Amino acid sequence: MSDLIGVITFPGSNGDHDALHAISNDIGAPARLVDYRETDLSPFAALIVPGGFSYGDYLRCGAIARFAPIVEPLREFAARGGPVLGICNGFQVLTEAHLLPGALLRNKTLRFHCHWTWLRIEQTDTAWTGGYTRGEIIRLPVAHGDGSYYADPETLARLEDTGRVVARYCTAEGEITDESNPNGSLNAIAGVANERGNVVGLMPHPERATDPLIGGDDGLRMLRSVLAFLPAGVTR
Amino acid sequence: MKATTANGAEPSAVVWRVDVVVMPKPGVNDPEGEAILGGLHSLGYGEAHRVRAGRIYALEIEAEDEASARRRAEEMADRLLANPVIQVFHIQAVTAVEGARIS
Amino acid sequence: MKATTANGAEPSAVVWRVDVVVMPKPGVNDPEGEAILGGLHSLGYGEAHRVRAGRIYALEIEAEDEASARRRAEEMADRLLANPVIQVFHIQAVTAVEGARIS
Amino acid sequence: MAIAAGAWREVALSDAEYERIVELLGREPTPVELGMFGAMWSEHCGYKHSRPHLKRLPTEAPWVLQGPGENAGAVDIGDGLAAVFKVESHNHPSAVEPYQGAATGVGGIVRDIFTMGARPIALLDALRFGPLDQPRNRYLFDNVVGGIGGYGNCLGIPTVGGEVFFDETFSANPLVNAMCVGIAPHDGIVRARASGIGNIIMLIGAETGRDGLHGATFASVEDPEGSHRGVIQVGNPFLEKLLLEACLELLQGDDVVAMQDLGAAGLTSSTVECASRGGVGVEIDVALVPRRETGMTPYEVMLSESQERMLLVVKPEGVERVQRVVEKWSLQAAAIGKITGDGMVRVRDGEQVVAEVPARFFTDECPTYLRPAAESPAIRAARERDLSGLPDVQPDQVPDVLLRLLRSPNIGSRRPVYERYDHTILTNTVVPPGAADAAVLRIKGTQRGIAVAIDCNSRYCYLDPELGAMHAVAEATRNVACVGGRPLAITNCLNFGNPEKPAGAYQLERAVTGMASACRALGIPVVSGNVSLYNETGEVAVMPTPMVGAVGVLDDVRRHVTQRWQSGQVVYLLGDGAPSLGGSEYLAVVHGLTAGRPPALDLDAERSLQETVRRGIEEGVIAAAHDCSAGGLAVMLAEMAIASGIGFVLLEEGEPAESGRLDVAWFGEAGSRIVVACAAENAGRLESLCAEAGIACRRLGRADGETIDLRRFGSVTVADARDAYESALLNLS
Ligand SMILES: Nc1ncnc2c1ncn2[C@@H]1O[C@H](COP(=O)(O)OP(=O)(O)O)[C@@H](O)[C@H]1O
Ligand SMILES: [Mg+2]
Repeated sequence: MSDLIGVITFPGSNGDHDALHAISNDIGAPARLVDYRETDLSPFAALIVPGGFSYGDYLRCGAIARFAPIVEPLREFAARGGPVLGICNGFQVLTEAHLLPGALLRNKTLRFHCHWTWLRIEQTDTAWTGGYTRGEIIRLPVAHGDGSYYADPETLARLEDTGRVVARYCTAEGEITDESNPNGSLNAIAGVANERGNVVGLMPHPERATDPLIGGDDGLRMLRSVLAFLPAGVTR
Repeated sequence: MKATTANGAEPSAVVWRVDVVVMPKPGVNDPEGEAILGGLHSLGYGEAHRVRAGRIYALEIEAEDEASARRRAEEMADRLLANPVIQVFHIQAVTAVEGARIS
Repeated sequence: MKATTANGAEPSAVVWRVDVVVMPKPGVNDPEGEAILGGLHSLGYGEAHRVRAGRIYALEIEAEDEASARRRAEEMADRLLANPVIQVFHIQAVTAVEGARIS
Repeated sequence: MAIAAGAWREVALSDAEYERIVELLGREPTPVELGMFGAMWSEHCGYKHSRPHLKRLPTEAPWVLQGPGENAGAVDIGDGLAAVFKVESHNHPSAVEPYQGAATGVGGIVRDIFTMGARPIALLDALRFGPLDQPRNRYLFDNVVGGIGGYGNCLGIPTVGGEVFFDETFSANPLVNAMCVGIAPHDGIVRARASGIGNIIMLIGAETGRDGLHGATFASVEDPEGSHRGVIQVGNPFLEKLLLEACLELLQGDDVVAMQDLGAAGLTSSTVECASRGGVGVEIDVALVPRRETGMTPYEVMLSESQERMLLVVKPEGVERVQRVVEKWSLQAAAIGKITGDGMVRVRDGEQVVAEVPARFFTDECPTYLRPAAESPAIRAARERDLSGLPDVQPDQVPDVLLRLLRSPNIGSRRPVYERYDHTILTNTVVPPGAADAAVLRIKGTQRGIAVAIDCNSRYCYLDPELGAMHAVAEATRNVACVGGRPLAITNCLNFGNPEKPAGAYQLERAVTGMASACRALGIPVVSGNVSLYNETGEVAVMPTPMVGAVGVLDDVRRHVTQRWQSGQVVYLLGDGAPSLGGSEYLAVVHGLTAGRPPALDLDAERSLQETVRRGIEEGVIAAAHDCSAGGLAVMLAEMAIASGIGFVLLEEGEPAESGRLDVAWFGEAGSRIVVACAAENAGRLESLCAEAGIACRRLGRADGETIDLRRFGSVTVADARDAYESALLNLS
């Protein structure tokens, strides 16, 4: 079975090379970039929709990318249980494509924010968070202008009730406060999963936290989680 | 895909300008509107009570008649211009364009 | 500065909704409009020729009459909402509001 | 078509310059030619007033791979790699439309780097505004920062450093300088020299609109609002990202002979520069240029400054590959002309020739001027002002003054700026903004890193432009040394007022003199730069600001330090630069004065200080370092305590001498001083390193606790210091 991880490049993606480097260099798994016009995803065991400004983030973040040729095959890949991780802009693309619920609104400050942030892992029963323990506090950087998670009240309740909130912004001690929520996300949500747990979207950047030299390596385990998940996870 | 293009248009086709307005859904946070309201207040416009900030897209569409221009624009808005999770849209105006240039 | 405020309003004051449209000036590059046009084309809407992307602000303003609501909104647009170097604005509509809530 | 009398003045050419053009051509220019001369002979493109000075800067060193003259400079950083870098101003456009002005400034400098075949890996920005109590200045500041972030973040290039300074002289003329650093293999560096008669000229990227007509011209006169008359450029970083990737891919083959970005004066300057650098001619047809708008004249097409465009010179057999690559990146390419052997720049509009001028007329024949220079008497008086009569601070006032300085917008935390910039993308940022005097980036695939910093103390340059420029070079390179980098070269941006006035001419002349002598003394070449003059409105010129961007290398990137110390470490002050109140932030904040003689600078001492600190870091002896700059010693100690979350305890031997002034001792500024911390067991080694190099090394105290404890001068808790420091730039808009 293939263990190749694909990193999708849309026009304007700029986190694609970082994700590729993190996987192939830092965790040593086979990976390659996948052009947004490719439609055969059968070579891949898992897919990452990376960060960036697909189509310039004009209109709405992720809105135009959602109609790229690769998105239908991606949908089928996810429907078969294939692991998909959307990071930052990738998370926005997945919500626009309705692979994940909700939407990402402008940050409450109306400004772009880049800094390291604490996160509490809320759900380890997904393809991408199996390597953490529930309630664990990790540190990853954020870098976005539109990261305020929104879902209507029913959807939000459903997400909470079914344990689909994957991570929340928190303080170093793990508390959820207004100050530790950098963008005004509802319930301090930093990431969510689909029902099956194979599709995860996250605003912070695990692929930028892969070496203490650049500030931390808490992101490595997210990428390694999927490797552990793969043998059992993919059905095709 | 529809065959009609600028070049391959049928003789009867006309260019229409359709203004599509996209607003935040009631209940969805609108930090931009709030910031503008704050700005207006600090400029001394105490009479401003509320601001909602939306988008307007002026589309130039080739279509046979007004009704079909409107219908196509609605479809575009529904599929691309607005995200129903957070936004509502409406067609503000449809007008025939001469020389097909808008600003 | 006008004295009328939400609290100190004269009895005759009414709330008006004024829609202000801000568009890129003719000739000014509009990358957002271009990106949307590209998106529409890739969705198969070849009949779309051009898109200009603008903003619309729905303001709720307390004012004595329609004319003064419009005048004040024009002033606000001129001072805050539009940047005359790259944008033009116009008042799209002025309507009286009951209950003073817009969406 | 004949040229109406005086029409040349509309393109900012003097009567004499017009006569010279007629003489060169042996006829009247056509309207298109006149517009092209206006742009090419502007200060912005032609360096009329600065070229004679720039010749005086040292540009050579064994590690220089490319000096000034190309789109950017390049130095060897080892492992077969080059750092390619340059700084550029976008002052005038930013004064008119701050967001787009700053954004397109970033776009322009990034194009300069990838045009050289280098992948951009870092941005820095150096900014000047008027005081933030004026709403207009807040608006400019907020939007300039927004524009830099908006463009750089979208491109995916981290903005890792910069500086901001506020002074009334920048109210009418803010300064926006952006620097970009890229990495290329030595043999991947491309030059913008057209060659190969019959080769095809292609234009790729954005369509051409009426944006920024006359931008180069109006950046070269004392009338920033003049650029209002054209259509303001609105940048499209998304398009630039595609252009960047397409260009770097195109340069992998050998069929692209030269590449030149379109910046100021658009097609005019790109074709002229490509031709004159290569000693060939070019012939283009404006009718073949893809347009965004209808009804554009050849004149408008030639002078448009539409962003995100690139000119390529391609071998005929390569045209097809270019088309393929460009389409892959969703861009368009148009063949618009060819290289000729006659040295002419020939512009056609279909069949009609609308301009035909030898390329060298635009470049080599551009007049240069050395205007009479004289120092402003008012500035001389300010410098010579006697400061000895000012009341000194009392020992118990030190904590309050310290907090006031930490709260100053010129000293306090820049977090509200750099957090609006993506500084983690590309995963190379080892030392991020706010952590040290310079940023450090790893170079993937090697053990190495680079350190980058940008600096200039405008106030020093105002009071003494020669000394101030020396300080700028010394501070930028010292900042690189403070993280463990070996400074290799600098780039510079000369931001000045009107060079046609004696006071402006004096400042420019003196500053270049100072920059040149500092570079020589420190062994640092200038490899690229930019000039922005006429930053002057009415009688108010900006403080002269010869901005210096420095790049250095770390052979082992793991051997770097920040300004964070650990509990128990010993804190030293290295270097014996004599502190002075002249031009200090203390004088401005506490006494409201811009006056006095800036601190003297001993460049030999500076050089050995930098080398000693760098060695100390490399050997693992020095654990933290911070350049002692604006705010003086007390502020530096506080900044290190704030960064570490660990206080400081002054030792008795660290106390200032009883005899001297306290304000000078605690808040006076000097060059050639670095505060360092080292583990107690390394203290002996540090002292002997310094002794060997003849560097003064004074033990000040120890890192410890939760307060900055200055003994008989009182104390401040780290928490209070942090609150003051973090509040300086908050609540801006
Ligand atoms: N405009 C800016 N953009 C990005 N980083 C900045 C900017 N201004 C300051 N910084 C960063 O903030 C930190 C402190 O800056 P500065 O006050 O200039 O320090 P110093 O006085 O030590 O040179 C540095 O890391 C610097 O790179
Ligand atoms: Mg500095």
